[in-house]
Amino acid sequence: MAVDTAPALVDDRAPARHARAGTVYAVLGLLLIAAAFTWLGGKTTVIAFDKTLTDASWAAPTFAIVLVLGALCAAAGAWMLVGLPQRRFRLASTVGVAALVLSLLFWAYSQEGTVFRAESILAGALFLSMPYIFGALSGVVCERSGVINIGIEGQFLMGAFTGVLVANITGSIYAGLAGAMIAGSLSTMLLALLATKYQVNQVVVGVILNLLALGFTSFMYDQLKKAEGFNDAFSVPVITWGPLADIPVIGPVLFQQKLFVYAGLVMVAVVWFLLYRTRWGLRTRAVGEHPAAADSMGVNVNRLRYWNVVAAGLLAGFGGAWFTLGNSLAFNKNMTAGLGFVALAVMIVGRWNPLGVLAGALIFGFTTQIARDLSAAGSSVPGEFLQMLPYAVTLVVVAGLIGKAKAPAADGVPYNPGDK
Amino acid sequence: ACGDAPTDSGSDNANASFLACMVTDSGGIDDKSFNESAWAGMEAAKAENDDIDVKYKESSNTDDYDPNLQASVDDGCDFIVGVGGLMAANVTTAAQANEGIGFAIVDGSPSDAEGNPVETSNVYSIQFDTAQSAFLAGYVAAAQTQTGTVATWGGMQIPPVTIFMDGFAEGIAKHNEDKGTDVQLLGWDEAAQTGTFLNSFEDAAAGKSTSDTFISQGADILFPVAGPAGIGALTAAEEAGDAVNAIWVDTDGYESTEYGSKLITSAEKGLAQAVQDAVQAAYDDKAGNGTYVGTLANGGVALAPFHDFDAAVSDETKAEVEALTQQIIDGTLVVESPASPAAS
Amino acid sequence: MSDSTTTEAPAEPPAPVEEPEQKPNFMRVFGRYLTEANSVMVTVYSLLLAFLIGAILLIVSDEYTRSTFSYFFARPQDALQASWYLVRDSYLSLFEGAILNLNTLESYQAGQADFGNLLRPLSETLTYATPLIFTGLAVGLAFRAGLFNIGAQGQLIFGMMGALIVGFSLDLPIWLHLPIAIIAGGLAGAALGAVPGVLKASTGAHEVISSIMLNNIAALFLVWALGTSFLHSETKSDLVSKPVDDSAVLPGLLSSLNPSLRVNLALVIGFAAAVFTWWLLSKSTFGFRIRAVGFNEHAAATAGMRIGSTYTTTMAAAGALAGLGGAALALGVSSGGITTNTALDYGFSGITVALLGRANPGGIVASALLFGALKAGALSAQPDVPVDISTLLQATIVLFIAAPALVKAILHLRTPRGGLVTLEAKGW
Amino acid sequence: MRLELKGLTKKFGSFTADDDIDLVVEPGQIHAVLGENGAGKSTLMNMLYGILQPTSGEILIDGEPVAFSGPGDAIAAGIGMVHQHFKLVGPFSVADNVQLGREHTRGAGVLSARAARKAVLDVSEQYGLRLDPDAVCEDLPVGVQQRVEIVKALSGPKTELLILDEPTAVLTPAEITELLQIMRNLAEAGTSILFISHKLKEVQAVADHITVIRRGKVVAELEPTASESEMASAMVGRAVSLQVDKTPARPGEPRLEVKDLTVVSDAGVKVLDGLELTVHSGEIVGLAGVEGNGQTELARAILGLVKPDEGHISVDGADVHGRPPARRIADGLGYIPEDRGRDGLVSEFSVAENIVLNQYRDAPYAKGGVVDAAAVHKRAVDSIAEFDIRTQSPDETASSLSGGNQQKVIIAREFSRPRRFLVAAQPTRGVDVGATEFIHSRLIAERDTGTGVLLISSELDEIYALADRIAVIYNGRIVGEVAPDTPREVIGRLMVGASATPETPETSTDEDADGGDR
Ligand SMILES: Nc1ncnc2c1ncn2[C@@H]1O[C@H](COP(=O)(O)OP(=O)(O)OP(=O)(O)O)[C@@H](O)[C@H]1O
Ligand SMILES: Nc1ncnc2c1ncn2[C@@H]1O[C@H](COP(=O)(O)OP(=O)(O)OP(=O)(O)O)[C@@H](O)[C@H]1O
Ligand SMILES: [Mg+2]
Ligand SMILES: [Mg+2]
Repeated sequence: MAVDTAPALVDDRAPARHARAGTVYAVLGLLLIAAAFTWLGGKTTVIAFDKTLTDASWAAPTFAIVLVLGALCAAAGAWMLVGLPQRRFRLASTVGVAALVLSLLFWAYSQEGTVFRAESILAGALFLSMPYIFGALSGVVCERSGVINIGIEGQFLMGAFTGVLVANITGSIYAGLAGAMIAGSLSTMLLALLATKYQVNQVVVGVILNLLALGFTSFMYDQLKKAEGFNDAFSVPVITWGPLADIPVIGPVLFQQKLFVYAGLVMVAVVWFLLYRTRWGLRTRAVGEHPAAADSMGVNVNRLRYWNVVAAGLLAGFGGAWFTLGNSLAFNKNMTAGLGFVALAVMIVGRWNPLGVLAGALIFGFTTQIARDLSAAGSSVPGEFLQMLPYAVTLVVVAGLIGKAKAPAADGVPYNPGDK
Repeated sequence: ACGDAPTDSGSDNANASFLACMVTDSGGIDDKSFNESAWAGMEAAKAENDDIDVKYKESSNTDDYDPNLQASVDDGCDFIVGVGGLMAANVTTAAQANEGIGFAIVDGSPSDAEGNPVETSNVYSIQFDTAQSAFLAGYVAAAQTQTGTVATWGGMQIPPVTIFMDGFAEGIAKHNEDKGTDVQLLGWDEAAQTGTFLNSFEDAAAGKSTSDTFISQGADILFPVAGPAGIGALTAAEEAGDAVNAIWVDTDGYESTEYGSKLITSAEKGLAQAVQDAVQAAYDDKAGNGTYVGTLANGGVALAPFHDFDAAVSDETKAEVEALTQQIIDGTLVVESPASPAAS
Repeated sequence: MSDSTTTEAPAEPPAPVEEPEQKPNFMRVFGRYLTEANSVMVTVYSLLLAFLIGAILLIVSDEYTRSTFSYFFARPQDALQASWYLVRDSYLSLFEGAILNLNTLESYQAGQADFGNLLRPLSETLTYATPLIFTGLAVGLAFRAGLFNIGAQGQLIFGMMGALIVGFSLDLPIWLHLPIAIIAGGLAGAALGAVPGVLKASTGAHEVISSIMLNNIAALFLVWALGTSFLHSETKSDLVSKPVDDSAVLPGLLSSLNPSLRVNLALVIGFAAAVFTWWLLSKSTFGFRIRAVGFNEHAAATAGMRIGSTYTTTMAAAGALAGLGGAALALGVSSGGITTNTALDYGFSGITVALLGRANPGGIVASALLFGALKAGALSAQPDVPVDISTLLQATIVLFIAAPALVKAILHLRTPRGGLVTLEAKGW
Repeated sequence: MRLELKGLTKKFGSFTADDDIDLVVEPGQIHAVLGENGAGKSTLMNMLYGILQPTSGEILIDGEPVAFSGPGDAIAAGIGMVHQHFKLVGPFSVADNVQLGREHTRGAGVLSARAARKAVLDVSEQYGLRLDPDAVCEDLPVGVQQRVEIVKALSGPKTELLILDEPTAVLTPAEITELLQIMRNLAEAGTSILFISHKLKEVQAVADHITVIRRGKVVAELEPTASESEMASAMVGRAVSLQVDKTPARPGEPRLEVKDLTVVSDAGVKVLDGLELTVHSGEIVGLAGVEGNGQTELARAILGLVKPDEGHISVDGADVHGRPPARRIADGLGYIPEDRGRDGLVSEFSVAENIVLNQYRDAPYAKGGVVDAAAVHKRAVDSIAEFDIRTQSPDETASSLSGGNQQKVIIAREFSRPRRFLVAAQPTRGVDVGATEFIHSRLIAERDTGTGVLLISSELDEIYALADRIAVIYNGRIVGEVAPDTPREVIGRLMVGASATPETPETSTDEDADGGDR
């Protein structure tokens, strides 16, 4: 075994051409420039920091900015066309996409009467991305250990319902949060049991769990409606970090939010750390990638999967509480409105990685917030199209940037000891 | 089919001779909106009269209207109330097929499938000119705003919703005209008939974030016209502190929601009362093919009391509202909306 | 992911034996069959278990019955009697709403009701089953190619719009108008369905994400479209479309008996679609390719099959099926005009239907009929039976059927000779 | 450690994989277990290692009966195992794979990357198994992966019994020599070793005792002095001929021309790097090489499943650029994939459907888009007879066939249609002696009809038996083309990238251990 057989690596500094991507970016950039000349002459985009510097606002020349951004996008495309080092491709496409998105944003906010209230919008976007973060993190924990969790929607419903119920019974919002987590966890326990012990098709279980949760919460809602004091709204206080909250932009966005936002950001970091830096994470990833390998090293695959799925339910249940406690709302039938499925998509967009999940959730929260803001400001674009924005953007991001996302190899495959 | 089992709703009128039934629109019996109000009217009728029993069937969409109406006929109902203008043709058809039974249609009038008016002998029509109460609400909002900006948003762009928004917009315009103010209304452009809609009556979380957006754009009075999703506006107002308040629709929100302290007033629609009256009239065999249009004049629509805001609203404003009410009742002031009963 | 039964067909139920002396033997065999977790008995027991759970919920939710339990130990017969009547009446009224109304039967026998009235519950069951057949097939067909078509909802909405537009905008004789409108629905669904297939084939984008996004986009598009003057009803101000022309309305199958019998030609088209899908999957070369790709795309690619185009065409075909379901609504029960609510959750229920039907066209039709019956029964039994009971029943039935091992464990059934018939689990 | 098995039996349903096995491994003994494919060797080892639970029987360690509920127990008892099927988590680094299950932590379950890296380096230094602890396993050549497996097995807290299940299958001759030396060193230090291999020469060279298993039963206990043919007949139960008869090749015009072929993998590695190769009609060119040196990509590029980044492939004189696999197959390209389960068979399909898998659209199996079930059935019946496929019926699913018979299904698919050129990758992998004989003679017959054959095999013996010309592939390049009578060690050196003539004459004492038994 004297000689190593390492194959040749491609020199990642050698230029390579990317005809298709390059053409797309170049054409889009040129289109932006043309659009700027056609429609944007003399327009301005007003930007305000509406929470800290309440009196100031800046009028940015839309035409010039879109022109520059369009040129930047076109340049990224041109660079790809003439050839760029492999390791710079990501940079170029990120620049292209960022320029594109920013210029559209400037353009959208150049309409009459619209002001880009940076602080409200960003703070709102961060808050709106929370359910996706919790749902997708729950999905990450499940699927990293090899169990498909398509029932996030159901876990949301259980959490939303139980959170309010427990808060009402105990009078404590924190008890409500705990109750939501336990409810989410109880419903994933069924998934865990059926997936590991009875080896039922996990997608089927997920679909059933959604249906069960919908039926159960709606049914219980009707039952409890007959009595008073089971479904009153409770609210989570906003936590303000003293003077930090007065820093422009960062303050209102990061230091003046509800518990959910801090919990969400912390959980992203925590789950990331647990997955990639601890014994538990190593074993969890091994069990999701190659359970037989983990088994052969003495890891009890099905027990680990079981408890991981149960633990993931805590996260999804907490995310469910966002709908009620987080928004100071009472429970309502089917109030999660399909966002559990969006969380599933966010998980895939984030490539089963907590940091990716954060990015995906922020994209979704931000576009949702922008759509609502523009609609409220009386944009000329029909409201329905604005509401489509987050979905359309996700579609474009997935198709254009993410491409093939690879699930953990053993995701959804039940494990029997002795499998190869 | 039901044998000896006790029926739902703790019925004590089990041996009543008159059975009044209601078919809901989508949204269900507990939609905190017109289905729920109509059902409250049904129950009130039963409570008032020992000889009346009531029952309902929920529709999940328009396709359920016909089977639900038919099932109500089969159940031996003596009077069948269809809730929602979309059901008008279905109720009309059922009424024509069952001349022996009385029918009522809420927010609509007898019509054929194409929407053309139809003469019937047994369909009672219940409608409301809520633009009138919304007009007063708009006037009050314009008087009370501190920022000079108020906002409305709807669940969906349908007549029972936009009629409120139209009236609200006109009330603000009236205040601007009479008092020389320049109060801006966000979320609804009456002339263009475009505005902000959630496309949901259930998604209160979206309602809240939409309301937050309006608040960040300077609105300090919110007027959500979206059934339960409208609660989102109230929680948004609550979280925004003392500066932001709201006005409720359909019912007196001071009674029907947990957020009385945030509600300046409500643009009421006396649906429950109208339904109760209709059931009683049917019991008395007096409903027939009459039409009821709730207005400020007959008390079918009204501006709710100011409750906690009684002190905050100036006497001057109260007097002006009083006067405007009188003008509308007199017909000297006409609040027009493309969605008004007269126009539909 | 794909679904298939992992073991050979279960043993056929033994045929009744003529000779009397063999009877005890037959009884033993039959008894053994009953206590075995074969696929027939698992289905039967799943239904029974689900209805048992439903019964408990009914008892819990009924105030009066619940109250009788407070003095259960003093006078148990009250509670038992109340529970029995409650459960019996509830399930009876579900049955009457879905299959046969006994009151109507009495009136019919007494000559007071016509035959049509007797058929109404069945007609309702079939009416609600119709769109589910289409969406179930749409999900099931894609399953067989290893694709999870969570987008049947959007495809159905597009199909509805396609059929509607042709239905009101063209002026043609019925023999031409109706088929064209139906095809337009299928094509519109296919167009939307193809998108996730194309994206997966060209960029590797996961079909689950793209179809979830397209569902939402389609639903919002419908809201917008209904507001445009092109689609919006000319006579109604509510958010409802124009009605389709009479020449594009699917004729009722039984309306000659009684105009209130709503079941229409779409049901027949649904059955035809199921037969066609069965034929496609098991007889055609296209189906051969779909199944090969679904089971093992690597082997299929090595054998020269084009994976990308298989994804695209399968998703388009699945979209077409869901689109036909939309056409069935727009030209059938909702021919008076569609609203934002017309599609309900038929597309999502299609997933459950397809899973319950094990992605086999025959099974899909059967489970669509079961779900149709539950829906028709639940609608007619309300408010005595809470509507959500029906949702819970659906979920528990599918749960037990999907988990034979669970049923076997709960009831201590024997393992059948060929092993448990279970849905094979495969990953993304 | 002294290991004793008493009456160990394992049943899978009604199928008995191991039947009443008795076996003793003395401390410091290297105990070889021989047996045909499917004899039950791996099943036995899996029971020993706690992965499978015995149906009946006893395992005794140093005289004490033990019961393992999982591999964790076995590891704790001092057993380490190198599995026949790699148990490496692909995306993990070497260090992570080695520490999995016995992680190095800084307390509170937080991993210590440094300690893990150091542990790998320590073990690999101790045994001379060179490894980069940070390399990602799925990017490593199989030979190196095997090394990771061995390091894993040796890294247990106190490995006293080492199970090696076919550890040499993917190693180069030189690597094998080293491994055998390591085994001897370990044994001398007191470690007991259970060694499974199909290569009888290795067994002769290293084992202290040999147990032969056939159909799950112990059929013979042999000493290492036993001859190869003794061992082989004990395994198979009959005399075996290892010779293949063939006449000299009569090469004709070029059937495959590969010029300057370069393929870059997703990870940015040049898996093929300017490869040049020509195969003529009527000859078999054997492509020798350690697995993972580009053989897979070459085969897939010829079929059209991998798009070359540079270079040209011509089949039968025509550049196939842009032609989809279906077209190439229709034009007469035959293809036996190396990974039968993944690329060769749709295991849920019936035998009949698998036989027509790449012809299902052609007459007579389909007409107008409809599969003609009768024609498919007839073809299947004919092929089953011709190729002696042991199946209960053509409608049986392919998954229920044994490995050898599954391979015959693929052979039947490829050999029953007109062909100009054939790529046969590992055509007899996992196939027993009888079937191997059959497949080899079919390949020769194929050559004699004028087909060009590219035989890709990691078994040098197979290449020697069949090839008319041998090309050696290393790091995506052909590093030498030699005649079939070239000595083993020359090819062995080429296979690891060294020059054909040794610079420092190596002591080839273990020459007999370099080869296999076939
Ligand atoms: N999990 C299982 N279920 C059913 N049968 C199995 C299972 N594992 C192994 N077998 C069967 O048990 C028999 C013995 O398999 P085993 O893997 O022990 O063979 P082996 O001697 O190691 O063969 P090889 O030389 O090919 O590695 C085979 O017939 C195999 O098909
Ligand atoms: N998953 C399975 N289902 C049903 N039968 C199986 C399965 N796996 C193996 N068998 C049966 O077990 C027996 C042994 O299979 P195995 O693969 O070990 O054969 P083998 O002895 O290795 O033959 P070959 O040398 O041809 O590979 C065969 O008869 C096969 O049909
Ligand atoms: Mg083995
Ligand atoms: Mg074998």
